[in-house]
Formats: sequence, C-alpha cells, structure tokens
Amino acid sequence: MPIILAELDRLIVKPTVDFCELTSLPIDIGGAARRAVPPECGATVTLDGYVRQFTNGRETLYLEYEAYEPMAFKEMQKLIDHAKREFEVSTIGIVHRLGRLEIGETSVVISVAAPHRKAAFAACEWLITELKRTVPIWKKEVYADGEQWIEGDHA
Amino acid sequence: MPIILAELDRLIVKPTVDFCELTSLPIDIGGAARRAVPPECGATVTLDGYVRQFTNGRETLYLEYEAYEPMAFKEMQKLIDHAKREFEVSTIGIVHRLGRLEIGETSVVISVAAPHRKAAFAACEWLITELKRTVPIWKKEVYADGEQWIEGDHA
Amino acid sequence: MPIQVLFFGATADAAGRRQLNLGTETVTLTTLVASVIREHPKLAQHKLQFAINQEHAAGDETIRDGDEVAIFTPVSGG
Amino acid sequence: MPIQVLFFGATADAAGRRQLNLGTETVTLTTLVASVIREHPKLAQHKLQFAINQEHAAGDETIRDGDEVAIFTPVSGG
Repeated sequence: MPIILAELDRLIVKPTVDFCELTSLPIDIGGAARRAVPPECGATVTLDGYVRQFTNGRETLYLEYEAYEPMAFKEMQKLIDHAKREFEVSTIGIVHRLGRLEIGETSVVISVAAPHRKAAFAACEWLITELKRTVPIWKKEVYADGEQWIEGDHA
Repeated sequence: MPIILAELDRLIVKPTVDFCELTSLPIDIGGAARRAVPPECGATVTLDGYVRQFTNGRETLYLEYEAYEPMAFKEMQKLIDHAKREFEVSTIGIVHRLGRLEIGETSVVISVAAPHRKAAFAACEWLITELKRTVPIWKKEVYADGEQWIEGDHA
Repeated sequence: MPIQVLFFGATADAAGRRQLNLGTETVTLTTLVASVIREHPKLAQHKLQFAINQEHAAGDETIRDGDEVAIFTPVSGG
Repeated sequence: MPIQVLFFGATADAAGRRQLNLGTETVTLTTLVASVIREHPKLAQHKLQFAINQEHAAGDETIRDGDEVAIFTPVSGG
C-alpha cells in the first residue's frame, strides 16, 4: 500500500485505502464494508465468512485460527495487488480473525468497492477463493469429543 | 414470509429470517448482513450500493428516492421467493433506503447467506440486477444547477 | 369505487399530481392511458410503464372499477 | 546465523514444537525436510507444504544460513 507523497515538486497525496488486517478481536463487518467508499464508486461487495455450527453433521463447539502472520500479510497484500490489476475495482479490504471464535462469529471479511458492481462481485469471489488457497492461516475445529486441524480448504 | 406455527398437534416454530424493508433511516450494513446466520451456513455475501458523488463527470449534491411502497414490497418478496427457488441459499435480506440521501450513504443492502459461497455470490448479483429492473423505486439526482429523475437503470 | 391512477417520481412531476380518480367504467389500459396523457400531455415526453393492482402490466389488460393503476417511468432504484 | 524452521497448527502439534534452529550449512529444501521428518516422524502423517523466507516454496530450493523455513499443512483459513 504505497503512499506517493511527492511527485516532481508538487505534493501529491494519494490516499490508499486498501487494508489487510489480522485481529483477535471481533470483526465489525459494516465498518469494514464502509471503511473506504471512493467518490467514484457505486457498489461494495462484502463476503462475510463465519463459524458453521455443523459440518457434515458433526457439531463444532468453537474454532481456533492460527496464522503465520508476517507471511499471511504478504500473501494478502499480493492478492490485493493482483485483484487490482485483474479487475476494475477501487478499494479492497481483507480482515481475518485469529484465536478462538465462537459459533456464528465472523472469521473473515473481504470488501471490494468498484464503480460497477460486476467487477466487485468477480473480484470478491476471486479473493476469497485465493485466500483459502494461499494465505497461511489454519483452522482447528473443536468438538465435544475431540479436535482437529483442518488441512486444506473444505469449505 | 410465512411462519408455520402449528403442524399436526405439535408446535413447530419455523423462524423465517428473510426480510425486506423500506426505510427513511440510515441503513446498518453490518446489522443487515448478520441479522440471519443460520447454523448450517458458512458465508454471507452483501451488496452495498451507495450514492456516487460523480456520475459521468457531473457532481451530485444529494439523492432522493421514492417508492410505490406496497408494490415495492411485493416485488422484493417475489425476488426473494424466486432466488430461494433458483439458488441454494438459506436467507435473504433486502433493505432499501427512501427519502433524501447524502453522498456516500447506503441506498440499498442485499445480504444472502448460504451454505456455500458460490450460490451466495450468484444469488446476490442476480437480486441486485433484478431489483434495479423490477422494483418500483425511483431516484432523483440533485445537482448544483438542477435536478433529474433517473429513468431506468444507468448503474 | 372509482379507478385510482397513481403517479410517481417523473410522472408525478409531469402530471402535476400524485393521484387521479377516474369513473368506474371498464376500459382497456391503452384507452385509460391515452385519456390520462390527453389531460396531462407532459407525460408523453417519458417512456411509460404501468402496474395494475400493484403488478407490472404486461399487455393491454382490462381495468375495472376499484382497480389501482400506476403510471411510472422505468425504475431506477438500487 | 542458523536456519530457522517454523511449524504451525497441525505441524506444530506433530513436531511438538513451534520452532527449530538448524546449523548454518547450505542444504536443499528436500534434504532439510527429510532431516526434520527423521527427527519428528509424526510429520510424515501429513501432507506438507513449505515456505522459504515467507514465500511459498515451488521446488527444491537451496536454503542458506539465516533463511526462515516454514513447514505446514495445506492452509484452511477463510
């Protein structure tokens, strides 16, 4: 997220509003969705992923997420850079929760603002698919009778 | 949004969480997105449309939305019913703002919760496209030097 | 009961009114619209769409007493 | 500087540790991983992926002193 402060002898401030975050606090979805609304935009598409109570009929009590944090940041930033080259979108925000999450709590929010909604839908869907493939974060499901690290994307 | 209260002699409460609303108050996007998270779901996709500052280079000062309210409700409900037949989604919420809206304020929120995100993305995009085509709501753009009712979807 | 005609947005501005009550005579939608436009000629400057009893009108339906007819421009919500 | 090896989630449980420092000798990723698995055989029960200096490893890269190697299972975030 480079901020170009000066170009030639004129001060040009380019506010870059993309963001990626890892947090152990509850995620404010609406806040993430509205954090960046560029004046030329008309639509934001937000993907909000959360803890399922049942997976294949088995009840999950809670989840734990762990990240390789510095690499996760780099990978999220790569996804943002790639999406901004591939899709006509203005602003992208990714927030991923870490630590213990209760049923129904949000684990990930990806918001994409674009002048036209079609690009926002396409970019948001691409971003969540790639995040689940490349960003080094792991999920442990805790059941009444045990626990299991999930290996790979089974969502 | 029928609520089946009794079936045979057993009381069965089927909480139907779909919703459609017209409101002259600011929309809480996060609230709309999280209003219904069925236990079997894993993802909610939310479309958040808002007032553009510039359209074709012309600056909008504010917007006014007007609805044929009873028909708008019926049409939104039809969209929800149709989407739930066509896509594998669990819960749909549509909220549309009416009255005067300032730049950047949210005019419409459509949230779709689904067990799998692909269906949520597809249904949400279909719903906003159809809403802009069929639901009787009209937008007036107010400029520094005049105003204009927008006729048809130019988004 | 009369036939109630409703206007919204651009058509309310063009007609200078939001509502109009017509007689109870059974008419076709085409006849009704033509008569409304004759009375409010600015409506002719707009592409018009119609609803009968809160349903989009598909063709030249028959309007009966007590029906609610809405005349509006293509919608622009969202 | 030693070569630092990091474990996460399932591999941290299998190795019984989150970090390991190896000598500074230049090795290939394959050789390094084989030696780590020899020491922590439970790792062999998992599909393993690797990162070198916080980049996904594509093939059999060479690891030098000061490098950071991560050993993990396929990711499951989102």
